[in-house]
Amino acid sequence: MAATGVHVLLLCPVLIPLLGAIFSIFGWNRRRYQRTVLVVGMALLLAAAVALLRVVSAEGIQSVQVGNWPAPFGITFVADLFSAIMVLLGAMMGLAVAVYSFISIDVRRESFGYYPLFNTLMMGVSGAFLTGDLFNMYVWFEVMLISSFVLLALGGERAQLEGSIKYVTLNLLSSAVFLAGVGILYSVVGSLNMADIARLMSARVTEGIALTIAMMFLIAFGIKAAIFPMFFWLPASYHTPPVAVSAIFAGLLTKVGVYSLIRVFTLIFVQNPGYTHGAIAILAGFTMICGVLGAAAQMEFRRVLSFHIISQIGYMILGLGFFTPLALAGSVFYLIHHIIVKTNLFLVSGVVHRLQGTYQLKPLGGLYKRHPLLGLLFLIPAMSLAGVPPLSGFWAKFILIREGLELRHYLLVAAALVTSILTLYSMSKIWVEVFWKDKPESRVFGGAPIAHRLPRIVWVLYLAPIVALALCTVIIGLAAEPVFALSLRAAEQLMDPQAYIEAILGGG
Amino acid sequence: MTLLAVLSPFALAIVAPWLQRRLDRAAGWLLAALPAVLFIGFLNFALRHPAESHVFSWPWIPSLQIQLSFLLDGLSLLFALMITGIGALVLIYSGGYLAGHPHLGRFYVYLLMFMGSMLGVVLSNNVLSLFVFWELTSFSSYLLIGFYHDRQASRAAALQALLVTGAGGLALLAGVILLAFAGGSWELSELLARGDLVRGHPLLHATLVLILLGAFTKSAQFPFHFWLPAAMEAPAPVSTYLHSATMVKAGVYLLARLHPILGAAPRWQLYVGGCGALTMLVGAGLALLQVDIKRQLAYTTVSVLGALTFLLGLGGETAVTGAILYVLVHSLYKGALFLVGGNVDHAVDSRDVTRLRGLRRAMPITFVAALLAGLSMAGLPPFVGFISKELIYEALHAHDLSLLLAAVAVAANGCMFVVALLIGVRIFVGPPAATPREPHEAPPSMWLGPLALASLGLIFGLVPGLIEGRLIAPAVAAVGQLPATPAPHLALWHGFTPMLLLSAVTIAAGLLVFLGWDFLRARLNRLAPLGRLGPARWYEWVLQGVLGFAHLQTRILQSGSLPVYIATLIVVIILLVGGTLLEQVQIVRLANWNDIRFHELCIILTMMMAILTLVTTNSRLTAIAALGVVGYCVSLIFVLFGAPDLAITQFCIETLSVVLFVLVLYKLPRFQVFSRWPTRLAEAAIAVAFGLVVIGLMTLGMESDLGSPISEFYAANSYLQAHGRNIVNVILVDFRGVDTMGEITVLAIGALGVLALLKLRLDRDRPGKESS
Amino acid sequence: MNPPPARSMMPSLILNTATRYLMPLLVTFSIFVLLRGHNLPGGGFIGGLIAAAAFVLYAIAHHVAAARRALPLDPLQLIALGLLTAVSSGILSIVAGEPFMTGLWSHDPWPVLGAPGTPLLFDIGVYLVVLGVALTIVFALAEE
Amino acid sequence: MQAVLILTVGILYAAGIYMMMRRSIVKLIIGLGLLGHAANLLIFTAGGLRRGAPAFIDPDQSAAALAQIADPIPQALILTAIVIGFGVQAFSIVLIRRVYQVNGNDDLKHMRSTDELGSNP
Repeated sequence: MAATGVHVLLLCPVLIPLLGAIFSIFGWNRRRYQRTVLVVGMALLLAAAVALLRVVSAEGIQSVQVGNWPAPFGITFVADLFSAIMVLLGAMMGLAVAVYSFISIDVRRESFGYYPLFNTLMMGVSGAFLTGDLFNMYVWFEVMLISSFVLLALGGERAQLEGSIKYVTLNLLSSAVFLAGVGILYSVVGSLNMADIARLMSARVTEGIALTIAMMFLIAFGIKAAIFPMFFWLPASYHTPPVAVSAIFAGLLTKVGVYSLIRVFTLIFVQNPGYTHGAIAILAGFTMICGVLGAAAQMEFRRVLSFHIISQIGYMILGLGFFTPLALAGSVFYLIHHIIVKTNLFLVSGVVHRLQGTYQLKPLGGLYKRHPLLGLLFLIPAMSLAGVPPLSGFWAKFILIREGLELRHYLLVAAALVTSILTLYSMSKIWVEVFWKDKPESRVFGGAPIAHRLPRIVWVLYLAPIVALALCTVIIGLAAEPVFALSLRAAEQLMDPQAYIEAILGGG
Repeated sequence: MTLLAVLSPFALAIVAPWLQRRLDRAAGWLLAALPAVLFIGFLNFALRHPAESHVFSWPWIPSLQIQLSFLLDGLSLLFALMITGIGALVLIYSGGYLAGHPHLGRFYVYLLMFMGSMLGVVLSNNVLSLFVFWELTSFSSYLLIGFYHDRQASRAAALQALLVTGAGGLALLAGVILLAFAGGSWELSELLARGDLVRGHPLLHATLVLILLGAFTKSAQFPFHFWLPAAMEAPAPVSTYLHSATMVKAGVYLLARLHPILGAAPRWQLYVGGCGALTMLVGAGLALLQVDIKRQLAYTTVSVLGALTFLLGLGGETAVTGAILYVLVHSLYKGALFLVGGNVDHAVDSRDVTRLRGLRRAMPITFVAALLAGLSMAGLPPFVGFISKELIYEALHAHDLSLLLAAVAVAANGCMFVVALLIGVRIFVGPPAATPREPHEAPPSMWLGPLALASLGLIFGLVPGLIEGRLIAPAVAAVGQLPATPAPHLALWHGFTPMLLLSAVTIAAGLLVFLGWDFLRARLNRLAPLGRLGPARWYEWVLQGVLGFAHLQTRILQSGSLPVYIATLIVVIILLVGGTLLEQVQIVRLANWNDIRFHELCIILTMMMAILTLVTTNSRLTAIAALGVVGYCVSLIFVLFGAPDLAITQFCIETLSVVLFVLVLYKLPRFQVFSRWPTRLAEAAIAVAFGLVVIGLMTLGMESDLGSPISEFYAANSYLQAHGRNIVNVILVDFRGVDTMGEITVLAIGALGVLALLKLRLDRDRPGKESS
Repeated sequence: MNPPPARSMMPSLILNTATRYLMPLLVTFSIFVLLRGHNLPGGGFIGGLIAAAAFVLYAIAHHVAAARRALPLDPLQLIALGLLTAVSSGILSIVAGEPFMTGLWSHDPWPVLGAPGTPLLFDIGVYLVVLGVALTIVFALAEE
Repeated sequence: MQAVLILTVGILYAAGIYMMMRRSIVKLIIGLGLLGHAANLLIFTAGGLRRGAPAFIDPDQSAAALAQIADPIPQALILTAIVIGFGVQAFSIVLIRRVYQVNGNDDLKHMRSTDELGSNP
């Protein structure tokens, strides 16, 4: 019976949000009920994710065959450490942003499907992390994508619609490439199960063909992960929806792309790392630099943050490009750090917007005098993002730089360091403009409503998720050992595809 | 105990605002108790274990070989004593200086955070934890410089310091990692024993340069010195504590610490000595041009930091001893003078040396402190400043380039002499001048610090034995890796030596300049425009250049034009996929041309016609109809090749799509041709190239027509186990049912989306909670 | 959410009368297609589309409001019900101690259906979702 | 036939991409529709073509006959992809209508506001 428990656990991250979405649609227009469904669902999801990570950590890779059809014939759900970590992070962000939504999403959006969409988004994200089947991953990607399309456009404001057009088009292109890649891969390997494909690659596919298909997946997932030069959709759209939506997007969506890249480029496409992973490392370098320069040029809170997502994705991909256990551990650690920190920064930007009615840096100001706690809560994730020790971002950066130096990729290390200092620059730019500087006379920039006093309950709901995530950042920074050890184990698991294959297909 | 010592300031920082609110004026005194206790602890340790080194270690991140390990030896103890001792006085001073300031609580937080970080830097035995604390000092310095954050100048100075030291810090990080690789350990105590290994490493030069960049930026060496004078925007206690007595000496500390490892590296002397000498001269010269007390002091600090670096670059026991003694001496007198400057500023609201006169009547105690500190700075006997200066001259004397070096040193010391007299004497004597505010003596909390520090300068000068054996010698031993032999005898009187002569020359020249200072300054100020070419401008240029470039590249990359984005993506696909295809795959051929039937050809031709119409037509309806035709042709192909379910689905969906298109789009405008023909041609070329890549890709699968074992499994089990004859349907609802689950979810969300888009229009309705 | 007074899109007496009889026929046919899908071309998806076509025709002939009234449930609720049906068919297996979505089959054949199993339940869910989705979209557009 | 279909897919892709770059949002969506068809045909063709022989099982069919049926997996994949594509397409069509309503314009050149940079800081 214990095995059955794990089987259920593996599906929970998909089923819980799905049920949540169903019950939300049943209760269409009943906001309070939908909120309850969401927050209970996210709490259950978090509990399931914690349980899953514990099981996987203690007993190794877990898998279940949906429909009880043996692998590779049925669809496999599988959790190795990496998947379990990602699911856990997804659940954490889900819960945090869910609570934050209650006071930040306006009533109209709430009654036009925000909660069911939030649920299906989480479902797609969790599904993508847990599936062991390539086509099934495509399906989860689509679930996630269409949820994000609707969430992005929900409200129908002009900027939202314009952003959506670009976001939708470019992501559909990525899906088209993904789908074509799956089709071609199936035609040469004859399987869709990732473990099975990994097993069959060397026997059935010549290296040249494998590399060509690898490039298709690099592009398909690269667009989702927003790596250079395929990131255009991200800065064009992330600053347009309500901030809770931006926050959950920033935390999770590109990271699904990164997850998938890491998954297929450690499991399936490992024929010639010098070629594929070399290309990834070079793209990573450009991604870091272009992203951070983009951020340096921006003067709007969320746009700065959006461009920083790109530059940070560069770091994560860099670890994959280096392709050593330690570097991959760096990537995993970076993912953990980044998801928490970036979501949190967006959440803070929302509070700032609520207080002063704008995201433009110029008309903002004076918040450190009035709200020192908010200042502190910005500084923690911001400095962590910039890699100031001993916060979480420093260790993530350190591991990658250390590995880069060990492997003698000096140019890439230089790029990482330059990115780091520019990140510091733009984080302190926000700090200076929003918190340190006095608020300029409002008539210069047009009067925006300023609400310095918010009801206590609003403050509590705003700050609870922010404080929780900031605490995570600090704790991961000060007590990095357990998190890093976990990342290292996850990375070692990733570097050993044979174990993954055996866990799913059995010893044969 | 060391761990406790390093962490306790951080812990205290957390409760400091609360204490400040509860105790108000007394808070500074209470907070100072912690560093005072630590000071006594360190002193006790230093007296009990002179010239021994102890390592205490706690695990932190074992998987990365990073520990919280601390090294207590002469060098770290000397710095720790300065940090805690001066720290206690500065905390007390701050309580008076910033009394009534609404953010005093935060100030204590930053200051205590800095204290802990700085202790961490000097005590760390693990090079990485040293780096962690190093960065923390930069960060707390950022917050402290920007303490008056409603002033634009403060914010700019804070950012400048952060960027300059931050950039250096990153170089240092790389350097430290390389150092650890070369030496095979992250622990300083082990690295110190493996100097040969490091010096033999092929990357030695890079390691050296990177580490020096870190040290030079932190210790404000030319050409990175400019951030330090700008940092004088900070309140006086900060200038005292961080920007003269402790933090800026972190770079010097690092040089001293690594001296046993890198001191014998080939270019150490050139880089460290050269840079130090240049900084010494530049700082001293610029100090003469200033009229603001704090800026004068800041530039002389730069000069001293240069001198310290210079001495460490020179190497040799005398030079090292000179450097170590000078670190202590400078902290004493410069700390005192900065606090004096703070008192003056606090009292009369002016820091202009040319306007201040005769303050001694109103501020007698401050005057005494200023005089004592000033004389020590001027290098006059019987102050310890004199001993230290003599020692420096002695170190130069032994060197090949002694004449040149002596000239540099004398020039720099002459300038120091001038500044010392300006601040220590001139503003206090003579008839009182008009000041913005009536001068008055500072409260005890504010004269205790300067007086204590300045008096120590006199006491140590009179009784050098107090520090010689217990503090200086062990530190020198740690730097020189020498056995803890007694250091060269520190004394005021060495007899008639060349050093004495140099001292006399220095004093004479200094006096001359002091008397003619106003005249000289007026002349020299004509050269001020040259300053616009100085390193501070380089910083501006670099920053503006980077920002300009950032703007440019963002405008180009993120142009906002979706067609350009699409084109870029397609080109990337062509390059990456097509490139790999051409490079890696040999055979690409299309087989089975002959095997085509007439009705199939008809379908294909219809499709081609439809596509052609689609691409060229100017009518929306025609285009939509043509798209429908393409869809129906596809569905016919499905019929012909054994996929009836697909065909029916495709047919239904196509019909539905056409209906949707017509319903939704009939209100939209006619097609227009937006782009000109060269653009169209280029885009057509891209599209065709993409089509070719796809064709190439599809030939990959043609090579091997293998039966899929999975299909066979489905065929074998579809009826027997899944009870269905229609394999496709069984796959959909059973074998791969989860796909279908996702699929219907997508449909459901699509419907929600349509509903929301059509019915929810916030732009039309009243703004909600969050419409921008 | 109240639909605006929608007039029929295409007032025609013939269509009006025809649809009255056509609709039950089409709906029955759609259910037939749904049920036979496991063995022959058809299934929940195609069935759902046919049923949707029936209601759309009805809406064209009469009013959207009338078509809404003819539905037992709001289209949105249909979607939710469909999804719930599909998921429950999978969760039943979990309750039975098997992995999610393991087919459970009744051993006694029912009239018309043959031996029913959870995959059929799943297909019914698909049918409902497709019906709900198509109607949600069409009604929303028609009411605009 | 396979070669012909491969060429067809190539042409479909090229035409789709060309339409997407036309700056008109209506053409954009039509291009996406073409890409959808192209991707489905790609999978269909790459999965191997067999004339007639749909994937149905007769309980008393011989093994040889079984081997002759078309590969059902690509079909199932395409079916899923078609339906997903429809869901996305329906949303996109309505989206561009709303974009047009709000912008009063079909030209993508006028939809750059979300990418615009402020003045040089």
